[in-house]
Amino acid sequence: MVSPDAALAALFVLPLTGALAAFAAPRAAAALAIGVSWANAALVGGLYGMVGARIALGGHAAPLGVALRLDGLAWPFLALAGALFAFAASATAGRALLAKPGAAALWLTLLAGLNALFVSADAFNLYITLEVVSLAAVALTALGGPAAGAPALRYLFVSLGGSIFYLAGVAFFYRATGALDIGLIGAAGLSGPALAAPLALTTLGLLLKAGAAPFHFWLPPAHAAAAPAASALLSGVVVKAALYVLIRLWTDAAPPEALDAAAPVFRVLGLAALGVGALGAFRATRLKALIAFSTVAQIGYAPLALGFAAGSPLAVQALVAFMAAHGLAKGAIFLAADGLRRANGHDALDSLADPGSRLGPTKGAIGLGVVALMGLPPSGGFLAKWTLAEAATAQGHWWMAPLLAGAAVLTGVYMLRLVSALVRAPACADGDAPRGWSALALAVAAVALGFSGPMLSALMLAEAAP
Amino acid sequence: MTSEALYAAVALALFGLGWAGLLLKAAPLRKLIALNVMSLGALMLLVAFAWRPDAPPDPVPHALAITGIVVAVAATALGLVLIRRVRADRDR
Amino acid sequence: MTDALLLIAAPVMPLLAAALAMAAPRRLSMLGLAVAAAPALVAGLTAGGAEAELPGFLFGAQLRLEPDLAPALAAIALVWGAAALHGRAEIADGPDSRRYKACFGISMAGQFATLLARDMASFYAGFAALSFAAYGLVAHKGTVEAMRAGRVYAVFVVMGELALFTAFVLIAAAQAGLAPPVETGVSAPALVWWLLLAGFGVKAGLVPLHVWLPLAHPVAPVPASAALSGATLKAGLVGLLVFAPPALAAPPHYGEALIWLGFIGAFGAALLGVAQRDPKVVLAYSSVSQMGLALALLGAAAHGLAEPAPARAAVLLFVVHHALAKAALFLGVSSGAPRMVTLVGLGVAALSLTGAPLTLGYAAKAAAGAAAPVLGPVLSVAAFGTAALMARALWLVVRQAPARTSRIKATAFGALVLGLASAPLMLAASVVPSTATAAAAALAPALAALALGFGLSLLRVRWPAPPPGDLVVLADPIGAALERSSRFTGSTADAPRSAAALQDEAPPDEGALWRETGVAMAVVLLAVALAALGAATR
Amino acid sequence: MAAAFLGGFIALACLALFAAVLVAPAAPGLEAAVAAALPETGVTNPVTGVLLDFRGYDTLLEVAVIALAVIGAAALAPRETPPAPLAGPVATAAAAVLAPAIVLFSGYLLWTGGARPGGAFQAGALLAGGLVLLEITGSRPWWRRGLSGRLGAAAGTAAFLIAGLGVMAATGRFLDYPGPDWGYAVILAIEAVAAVSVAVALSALFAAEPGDGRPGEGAP
Repeated sequence: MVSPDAALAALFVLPLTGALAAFAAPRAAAALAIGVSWANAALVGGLYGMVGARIALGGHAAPLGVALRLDGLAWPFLALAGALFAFAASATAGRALLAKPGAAALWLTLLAGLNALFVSADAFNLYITLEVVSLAAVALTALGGPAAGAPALRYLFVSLGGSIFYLAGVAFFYRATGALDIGLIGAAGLSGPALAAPLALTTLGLLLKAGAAPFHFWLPPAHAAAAPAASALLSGVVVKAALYVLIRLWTDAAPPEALDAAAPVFRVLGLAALGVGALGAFRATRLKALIAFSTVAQIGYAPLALGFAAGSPLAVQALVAFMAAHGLAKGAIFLAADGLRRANGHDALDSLADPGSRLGPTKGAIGLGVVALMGLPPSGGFLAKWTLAEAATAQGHWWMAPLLAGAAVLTGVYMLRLVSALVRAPACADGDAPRGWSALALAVAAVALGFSGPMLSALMLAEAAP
Repeated sequence: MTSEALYAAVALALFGLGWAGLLLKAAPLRKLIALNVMSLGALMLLVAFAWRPDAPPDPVPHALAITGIVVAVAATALGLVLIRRVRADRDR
Repeated sequence: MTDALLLIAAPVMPLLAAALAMAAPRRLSMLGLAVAAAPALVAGLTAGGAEAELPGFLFGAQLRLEPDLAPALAAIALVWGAAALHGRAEIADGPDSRRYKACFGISMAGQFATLLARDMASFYAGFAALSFAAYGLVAHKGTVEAMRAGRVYAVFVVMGELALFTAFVLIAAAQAGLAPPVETGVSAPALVWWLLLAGFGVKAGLVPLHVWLPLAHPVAPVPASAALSGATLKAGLVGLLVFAPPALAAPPHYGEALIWLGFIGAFGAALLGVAQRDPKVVLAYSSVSQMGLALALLGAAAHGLAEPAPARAAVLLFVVHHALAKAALFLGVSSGAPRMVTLVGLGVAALSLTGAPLTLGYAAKAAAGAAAPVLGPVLSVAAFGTAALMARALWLVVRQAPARTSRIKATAFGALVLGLASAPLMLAASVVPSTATAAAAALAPALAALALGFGLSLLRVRWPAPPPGDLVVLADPIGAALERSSRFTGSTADAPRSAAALQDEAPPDEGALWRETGVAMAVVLLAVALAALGAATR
Repeated sequence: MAAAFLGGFIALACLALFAAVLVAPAAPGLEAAVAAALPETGVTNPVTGVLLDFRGYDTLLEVAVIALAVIGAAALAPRETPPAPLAGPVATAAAAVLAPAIVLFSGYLLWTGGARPGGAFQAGALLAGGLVLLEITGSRPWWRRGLSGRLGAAAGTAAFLIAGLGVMAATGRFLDYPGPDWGYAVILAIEAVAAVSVAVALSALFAAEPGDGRPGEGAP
């Protein structure tokens, strides 16, 4: 039996070691990245049995040391990252990216950073992990080719700016509470300016980093310009890292009254994201731009759900389901889009055509991915939508139900621009276009999340337990 | 005015200057420098908050500041390389 | 135990068959779809009252076959099975056929799920699967008309789903659970009833939500039309029975509205339908007309003009009857059987629809009349309209060139006709009119229609056919405008734009973007800070 | 217009933050807890104790960030002709005189970190300065190139990981040093490797060349 100490430490030791090895031995790097990604997925799967574990790193308990905790909120995010990294690495697009010099080491560093972030219970430690994630993600973005440099640079500026706001906020938190552990900050029960200053600073920083509307201007160019496998990770899980910290802060560090008071702000932000993202997706002319704008819209569900999370574990559960379903589906669609583009020889949205029957898995991935993004049953998106609508209605906001259904309609309408490509006259297929089995696997997982309801409830209960 | 307040005022001034520079300066290099100024402000805030009346300062924020400096250096370096890269791609 | 397995197999088998169809394009997979209807058929015949659960699905799926729903399940399963079998001969193998088969299997699974689901999430999952996958059946042929019908259908479906999702969430919130109101007995707020009426009305062809129906049925392949008209329409009726049950108190005016809309459908569709020149359009209008009667019955129950229990029984009997009869009629349009056999089969189905004695239709009409005596005269008058529609449809079928004989198609058609003809044997008492006048009254519509038709054909009367889809022409300008913006339709005619052309979209003004972000920062920072400050002073 | 608004808003926001500093009371920090726990660590400088023991995990990630920057820089650096070295007599002489002094002083900084201000990063940064001096005068040491250069930049993180796992064998917990004596030794070892590694990494970031070490070969 492995101790929780060893298992949780392995979450960052394994990919970090892999990254160093990949850097030192570039020839074995790609194989290392694929192997470690899968090993990590297996490790995360094994950690399901340890949900609820909390360890003090270095044997120093919370106020002085840094704690890691694996709770019901952290595990789904770890699992999302694990699945995405494993399947994206094995996909043809992933192998193409990993063959570039330095990509494999960056890939594994990004994984290490995400893993460390999701289990961190310490506000300052979260700052460092956020930086690891951002820097690795920016570098991976820039590997997308000559057109990717400028978007990556903008991404870096916004991301660094966001980190600095967050760091300043952490400084204020420490001054007001003498603690860095998120739970201890929450236990201090802050109020007044001592609460407002750090909360506003950290929230602003994290929203910037997440690309949540109205701070989304950097996101579509960066996600569209990156290599397909990198885009899958960026849209699928990297933007969620900042959102995850945001959830943590507002549910664990801030008093419930504050979340209650800020709820309208988050609802407005969420709705704005849904609208702005959909508008961008309608106007996009390139395949990847459409998918990237859809990310802008879909991450709006996170602030929206946060706007109903005050005293409602249901809304948090919905949020987790949203993020997991979107991550898997978006990863699938970005990978499948690569197949579609290569089969067509271009990615102009209005003239894409059926990539032929050899690319059946690719087409299936797009179809199932759209089902999951729209939140049609039985996908994880439906689970999330229903849960959130229920939570909102219980709080008297019944208008959320038609609104969520309407958002699904919007998603369907702009995604139709992608789906309609599949029924146009077949393209003269590029024989080398990837068939898309990895994308299909991710899409199936996104739809199969509809079976995860009991598991999610169990995870949320595990979180509630001391 | 305590030393903490004085240091915090300077830190926030730096923070604000960097913030404005990040938003208003067009050249990438200036933006990066503005970010550095801003991050110095945030780190100095930590140093200010370590101050204790009539006692040695709290070592924890000092340690955090050192860590933050190193992270900022690494990020700046990556930013500089990226700026060079963008320039090279554009000139090609 | 076996019963529970049957219930689970009913929706799962079609899904597996759909997956198989994706993998194996040959005709074998269509046969698989027909076989996939078997568990539902067997369950409907033998497993009334059985229960099962799938704990992991959504919020934990509960399945239960209500004993009075069992015949409906059997009839609908027979319709799907026959349609699948017919499709094996009708649908040409090709790249499209995989899509057709997948959509067919998913629709079938969805429909079985709606009949079995005992929790709202599973019901909604089934209903959505049925609705969205049926788009693939409507638009299958890919012609201009098919694409138009598909678009109209999609618009209505999406609106319907929007209403239903809202209604279901509100029901769940009102009663704190996922069991449908028919079981909890908790009446939902008035808004929910109207939302349900809109959502299920789309599927059931309630006027004015019916317009997709006469557009979709003629352009879909024959077996798909049979399934759409015979089976999927019933999902709307069953949905109303389960979620807006007659036993619960309806909001004011709900019942009246339903009665009047039902009447308008019953008579208006008959008038519009007899003038059509395509037998499938005539049959589609006949469906709108028939569904109008069933909806009016539900309205009568909601308005207190009928007892809830007999009304429910009558509606369910109507479901069985109309499913078998209408599916048989549609398959008869391209039956594959020898001409005389086809005509006899069509005659049986048509007579049944008009409510002639000894047919299932008679029993259905009698049950409706008994449940809501006030509807009796209306039913009799409507029967004349139905008879006229049937005469028109049969006439049009007789005139069209006979379909090539096909043993498979003939089997499918025969199965439905046999099912329709043998069902009365199980209800022997209620299909025999008690008095001679009742028998005469039941036969009168058919005879009158025959006489009228004969007379009209002698006089060579022709009248202009209103456009199928009637009201939808009002929306055509909007559709045309949408079509002009090729963004949504796209066309393969455009050459792929060169990378350079795509690049020269005006580069964004970087400085303006950052300044706008700065303003957004100001707003968000202020809002969050004020919220946090406000929380403290509370 | 927008610029003026933004400038005004930023000034106001910073003033508001300053007001928050003045208004809100400061909570007692962790100085007492650090002082109480410091004897276990084996070092006497509390900042070093926090950096390398109490929050050693932060420091591990921070060293990893430097390695990450080196990896990223190597992957992204454009292929450009490096600037000509400063080969004049003054520069060469200055390098010859300063380099040994820098090495010596950074060694002192490293050693003194246990008790007084100083430590691995300070020493590493100084050492990096020396390396940069050599770099611009055109005498880059062999161990900055190729595999050894990569190993050098990765060594700090690797040492941390190895030490963390090593003590795990003894205490069962990652980065949990066994007792003050061992703790001091482990900390010093980590610091020594980290200092050199940081120096190599920072000077590599200064040069920022493509990872395969073949600058100036035109388009990739």
